[in-house]
Amino acid sequence: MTKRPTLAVMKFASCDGCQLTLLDAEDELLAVAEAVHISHFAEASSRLEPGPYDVALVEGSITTPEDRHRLLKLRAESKFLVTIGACATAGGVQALRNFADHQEFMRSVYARPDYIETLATSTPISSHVKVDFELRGCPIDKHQLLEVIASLVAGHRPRTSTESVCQPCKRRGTVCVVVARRVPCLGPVTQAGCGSICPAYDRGCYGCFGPSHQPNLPSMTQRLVSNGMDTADSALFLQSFNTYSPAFSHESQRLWQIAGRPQKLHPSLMTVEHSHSSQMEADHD
Amino acid sequence: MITTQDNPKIVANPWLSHSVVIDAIQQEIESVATYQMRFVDSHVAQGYRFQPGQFNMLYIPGCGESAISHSGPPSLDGNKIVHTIRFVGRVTDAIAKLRVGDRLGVRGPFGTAWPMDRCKGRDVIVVAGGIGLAPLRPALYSFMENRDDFGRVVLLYGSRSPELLLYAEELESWKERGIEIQVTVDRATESWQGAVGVVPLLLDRLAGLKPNFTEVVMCGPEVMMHYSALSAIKRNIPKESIWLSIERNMQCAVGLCGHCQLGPVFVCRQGPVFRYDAIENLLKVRDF
Amino acid sequence: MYYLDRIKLQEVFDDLSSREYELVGPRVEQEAIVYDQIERVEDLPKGWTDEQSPGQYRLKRRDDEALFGYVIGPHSWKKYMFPPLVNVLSSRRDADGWKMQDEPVEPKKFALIGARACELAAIAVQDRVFMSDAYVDPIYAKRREGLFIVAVNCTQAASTCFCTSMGTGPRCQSNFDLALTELPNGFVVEVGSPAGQDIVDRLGFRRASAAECQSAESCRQVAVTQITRKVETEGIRDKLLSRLEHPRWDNVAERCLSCANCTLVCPTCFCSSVDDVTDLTNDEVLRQRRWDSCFNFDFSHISGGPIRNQTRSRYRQWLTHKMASWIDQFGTSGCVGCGRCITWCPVGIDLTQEIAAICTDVDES
Amino acid sequence: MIDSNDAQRKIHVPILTRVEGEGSLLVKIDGNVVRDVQLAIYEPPRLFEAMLRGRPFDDVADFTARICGICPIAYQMTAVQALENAMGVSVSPEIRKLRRLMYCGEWIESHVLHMHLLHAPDFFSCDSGIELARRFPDEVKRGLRMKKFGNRLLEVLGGRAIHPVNLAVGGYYRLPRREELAALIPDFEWALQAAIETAKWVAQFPFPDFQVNYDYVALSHPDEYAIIDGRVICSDGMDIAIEDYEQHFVEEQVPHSTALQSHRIPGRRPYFVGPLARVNLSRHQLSPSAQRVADEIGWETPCHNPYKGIVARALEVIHAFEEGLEILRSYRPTGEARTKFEVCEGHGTSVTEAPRGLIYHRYHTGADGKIIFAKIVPPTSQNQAQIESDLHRMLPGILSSEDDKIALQCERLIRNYDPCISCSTHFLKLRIERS
Ligand SMILES: Cc1cc2nc3c(=O)[nH]c(=O)nc-3n(C[C@H](O)[C@H](O)[C@H](O)COP(=O)(O)OP(=O)(O)OC[C@H]3O[C@@H](n4cnc5c(N)ncnc54)[C@H](O)[C@@H]3O)c2cc1C
Ligand code: SF4
Ligand code: SF4
Ligand code: SF4
Repeated sequence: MTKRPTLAVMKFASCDGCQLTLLDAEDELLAVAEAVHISHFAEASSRLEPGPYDVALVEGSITTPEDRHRLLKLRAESKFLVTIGACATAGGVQALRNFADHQEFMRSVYARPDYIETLATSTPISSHVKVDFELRGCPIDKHQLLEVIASLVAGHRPRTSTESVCQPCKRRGTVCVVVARRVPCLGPVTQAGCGSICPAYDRGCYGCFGPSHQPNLPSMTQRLVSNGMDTADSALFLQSFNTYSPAFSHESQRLWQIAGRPQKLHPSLMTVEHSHSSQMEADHD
Repeated sequence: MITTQDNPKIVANPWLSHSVVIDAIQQEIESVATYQMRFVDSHVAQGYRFQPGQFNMLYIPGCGESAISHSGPPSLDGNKIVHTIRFVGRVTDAIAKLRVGDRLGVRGPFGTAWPMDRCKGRDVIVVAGGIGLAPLRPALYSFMENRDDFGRVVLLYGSRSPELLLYAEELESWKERGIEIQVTVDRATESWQGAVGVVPLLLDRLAGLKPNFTEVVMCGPEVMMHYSALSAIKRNIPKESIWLSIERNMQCAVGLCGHCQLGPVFVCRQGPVFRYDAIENLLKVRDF
Repeated sequence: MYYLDRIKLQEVFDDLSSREYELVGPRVEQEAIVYDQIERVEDLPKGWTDEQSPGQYRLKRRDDEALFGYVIGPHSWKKYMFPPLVNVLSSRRDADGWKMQDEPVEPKKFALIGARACELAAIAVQDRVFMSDAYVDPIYAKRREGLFIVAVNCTQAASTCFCTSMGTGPRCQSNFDLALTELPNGFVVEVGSPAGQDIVDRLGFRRASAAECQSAESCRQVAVTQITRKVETEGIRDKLLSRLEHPRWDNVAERCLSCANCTLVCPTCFCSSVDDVTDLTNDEVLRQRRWDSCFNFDFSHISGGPIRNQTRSRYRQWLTHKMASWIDQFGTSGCVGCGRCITWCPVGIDLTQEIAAICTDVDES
Repeated sequence: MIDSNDAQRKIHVPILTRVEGEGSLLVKIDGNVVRDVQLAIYEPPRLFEAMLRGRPFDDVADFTARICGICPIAYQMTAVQALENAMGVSVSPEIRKLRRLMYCGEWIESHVLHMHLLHAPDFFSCDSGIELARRFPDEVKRGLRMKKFGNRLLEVLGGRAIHPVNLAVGGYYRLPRREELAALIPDFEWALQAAIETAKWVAQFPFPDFQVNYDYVALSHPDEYAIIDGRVICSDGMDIAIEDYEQHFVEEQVPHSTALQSHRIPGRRPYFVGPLARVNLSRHQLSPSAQRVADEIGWETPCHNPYKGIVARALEVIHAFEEGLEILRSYRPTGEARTKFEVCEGHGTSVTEAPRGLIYHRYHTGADGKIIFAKIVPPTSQNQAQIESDLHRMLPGILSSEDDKIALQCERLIRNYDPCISCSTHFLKLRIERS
């Protein structure tokens, strides 16, 4: 076998749950430590080695100028960068601020918001640097994480399914909660990966793996509404852990418009495409 | 034409792959290489036969399978399996990392073959685009090995640019063995002396064509095949004499998984080689 | 025709269990009637029925104690012969390289309790798909071989049923060992195979009286009269295949979520994919087959991207396959009229309406 | 990273490791005097309280779980209970039992993780649990296995171990089936013995001599080892109802940190929450095996050595497996998974014992069931002031050491508290400035 790849686990704004997923792989953890060289994983080890890294697993979203700089450095040091989880992939639940009055948000939590340097937005890693692979989920799924690690160890390009949550739901024999009980469920427009847990626990999927490929959100939300949810609540339903994913963000804004309470996206994000692409170019020089 | 449908029932695990070992690797052009492999189990090797146009499923455990056509002489058994592979994604990139002596899995052969019997005694126009020359090479070898059984054999071959011409050195020797060859490229380089333009143009201009004594066999991008078929028809070649090999997603290769459907046909079983009139209408439907 | 007293149904169950059949049948779970392991008559959905319409299913109480007084639910029997997830190959790497090994196909003997006419037809369709061409799916074949089928004739129908259009029901015609028609205190039993006859003889069923046969017939007739949904099957193949650019495909694509529920609940859909599951060092690999669906974006993927890159083309693939190209491929329709895809579509798309809209003559070809 | 020159010595520990979340520590030393100790939590603020306003009440458990991936149950449980209090919902005794069981799962998962992978390495100068596993393979593997069973319990009860999905206001979305829980019994039987062995193992660790008479604060319940309800008590005699929490504790913002710090009022006194506080206050209510092992290892009560928090954790792990086992054995699904209730306007609070200590939530719901106001006080913000005070106490004694040794000592001390920094809705780096 060739040299073990070096692995770094890095964190930005997040709850630590996605990196914990690695520590929660109790049966595989010691094997992972054999298969890869863990060179930076602050949550698990005091030995923090500098880059370059073969693989960086990145958790969390970018919410402070300092984090943005840390990320740029990490990208420069990493060959293959994988975002793990909804925060890194879509901005996380904290991206709700992108649609709100940030100053007011800060004031409601901190008496002296001026002590804290923070961006008014929470943006995914891909808004700042090139991302090589995304692992969805809030939190990510252990099996998917191990699959990605195994693929990278073997030198294969990782791959995860893009099917909808409904498919594992049906394969595990769960009775559809929408059809049998009129429970609101985002399964049909959400990417699979979690194992379709929620419907198996008698509740609707809340979309923590983010939008599926080509989701038909207008049809989905029309169904939510015809099944009794009001338009504003349907918008809120899409605005959780992947609120800033393009598909959910776009549809929730449309719904707020209909509900007569249009939300304002933070001005800096209006041009995000711009800064995004120029950023990627900068990184590739 | 042989289809697996004509065979007696096979109640064996269709997924069972056999170990092969790589004996030689020849880098052809950028991102394309030819592999020569042999079944590790000598019984399997001796019992293995294929027809030009048929394909194997190559398997890298832990990564996946890819459908790859035979590109070697059809006289060979399972001690010398030849595949020319373009590296385009997960599985083929993993194949690219293999070295002589490494092992992988192979199951096959699957699918229909080029109409070699029908070609006997007739002229044959071989139309190839890019990597599409690989699946046609076994047929070309057959023509050369049994040169007297066939009439005029013309190869019309196009690629995007001169560096991307597959089997460039071999082409010269084929000429010596009685194959007329015309080559065209989409984009010429300074040193390029040959034709520039798309393959169908070569067919439009081909001299001495005897429409009723000709079979056309083609493989390449679907658009290229579409226009080449139109050119052939314009030149009065009957649809029943036009053959093409097409690509679809394949998982099982034996008609059980559903992936390769093109309307009513299973490409793995009734194809990949089809007579043009059998799928003409299907290919015209966008996204079908 | 024989007659089986309701209290003696358990004897049939016990007899089958004693001959190593795993009994699977209807039971109430997750607010629906699903198919799962059963042991006793008490496990059956006594006194329950279902009410179905596009995108909606409700479990309801009956005013009697019927055991089979429901129509069909979200599950289909295909999960037993064509498991949702199954290992097909294992590979192991040693110093020499890879060794691939067959995954042993476990022989399974299932007794299906309560299969309906449309479901028997669906099993026949899958028999054709999996066992009648050059390559036979060994997993399906092994599990199919071991089946014992206790069918039940429908005595009511759901609003979503259209078996009469598809010529598959509601009366069970063949493909069963025993077929029951439920009466208030027992069942009129029809024998469909030597194995069925054997059990009748062994347990000493008595002959059914003419009156019993008569009331069974009138119960079955109720189902026939309740079926209102229709598909015009005359010429359907040509009609659909000549309307591949019909505007209705765009219209349905606006509603369809491409979620694949319809294909997974369908008792005849057979598409699958295989994937590898590995250990971390990639030395032990299991190849697994899972139910897949033509509604998946990746389903038709080739290196240049998916062939069917839009919901419009995926829905079209599904419907034309079911109703048209299936006929070319297997000599039968791929639809048996069970209506599951109508009920279990989260947005209530009804294929009978789509067919009607597409096949009524706006001939654009 | 160490920069020293004669005039001024600065020590940074840019990232405090083996804690969940990220933070840093700045120590300013003037000659031989410790001028300032600042535990800076620079976990980027995620503003949960603000995000919750205007959301349907059912979102709260799902959202607050995302504050911390290590102890999501603590957040979820406190949230649903506070909301139940706000809307006047009571849950059945069966549900309450299941909730204690679920919390046991989180204690196990979190404690065992901290003990084996984060804390124990300190006692053997290892960098990580993985390195420790080379030295103590059997012990670490045993720990991982116990942790797995804690997680498995969470998976059964919650669908997954991190951000589980099953807890609801009024109970659960779905009750587990009896077989699902019963299947865990053999594993828990093994784990109870394993936990006992583990406690005996950690009890022999080389503990530094460091004694502080803290104000221990924890929940207390008349009939059981308090986890999800009871009264808030302190070793100094304070005994208050949960509703009165905010009258006795105040959260303050400090310039150097994004986490708020809690103090007791009056007097701005720091206080100590977590396993050590709980065991000190309620040892007599630990499960029989936990009490027996405490006796066997000669555990003194109260114990004033924060380094021995790892032993308190070990005792609680025994308790959690033992109580868990009892519930697993007796469980029969009965009644509704979720009590029916009317959504209404109301104010409600709840306190529970997160693995690392007291956690407090307060909500105001509107008549439409939307959240009008939310307040969350996580354990780490409560211990933060105490940690700073400990450092003040420890530093003068070790000032003569090399800076990197000091840094190491400080980090060790902080790790005693198992600070979960992401949950201070909030990151640690150590910097020592000498002038
Ligand atoms: C009958 C047949 C013969 C072929 N012969 C050759 C050949 O001789 N030489 C050659 O280089 N290529 C050939 N191909 C194409 C080759 O199969 C694909 O390029 C290859 O499967 C791509 O797989 P990948 O994992 O590297 O790419 P990815 O894009 O990563 O593919 C992902 C998955 O999609 C599927 N897939 C992708 N592309 C195709 C495709 N074109 N056909 C079927 N499934 C696909 C596979 O399941 C693959 O595992 C042939 C295809 C067919 C159908
Ligand atoms: S419950 Fe949700 S995820 Fe499952 S099939 Fe229904 S809509 Fe899809
Ligand atoms: S297509 Fe629909 S109605 Fe027809 S068999 Fe399938 S699920 Fe039943
Ligand atoms: S027809 Fe209905 S069930 Fe089928 S993919 Fe479309 S939305 Fe899903």
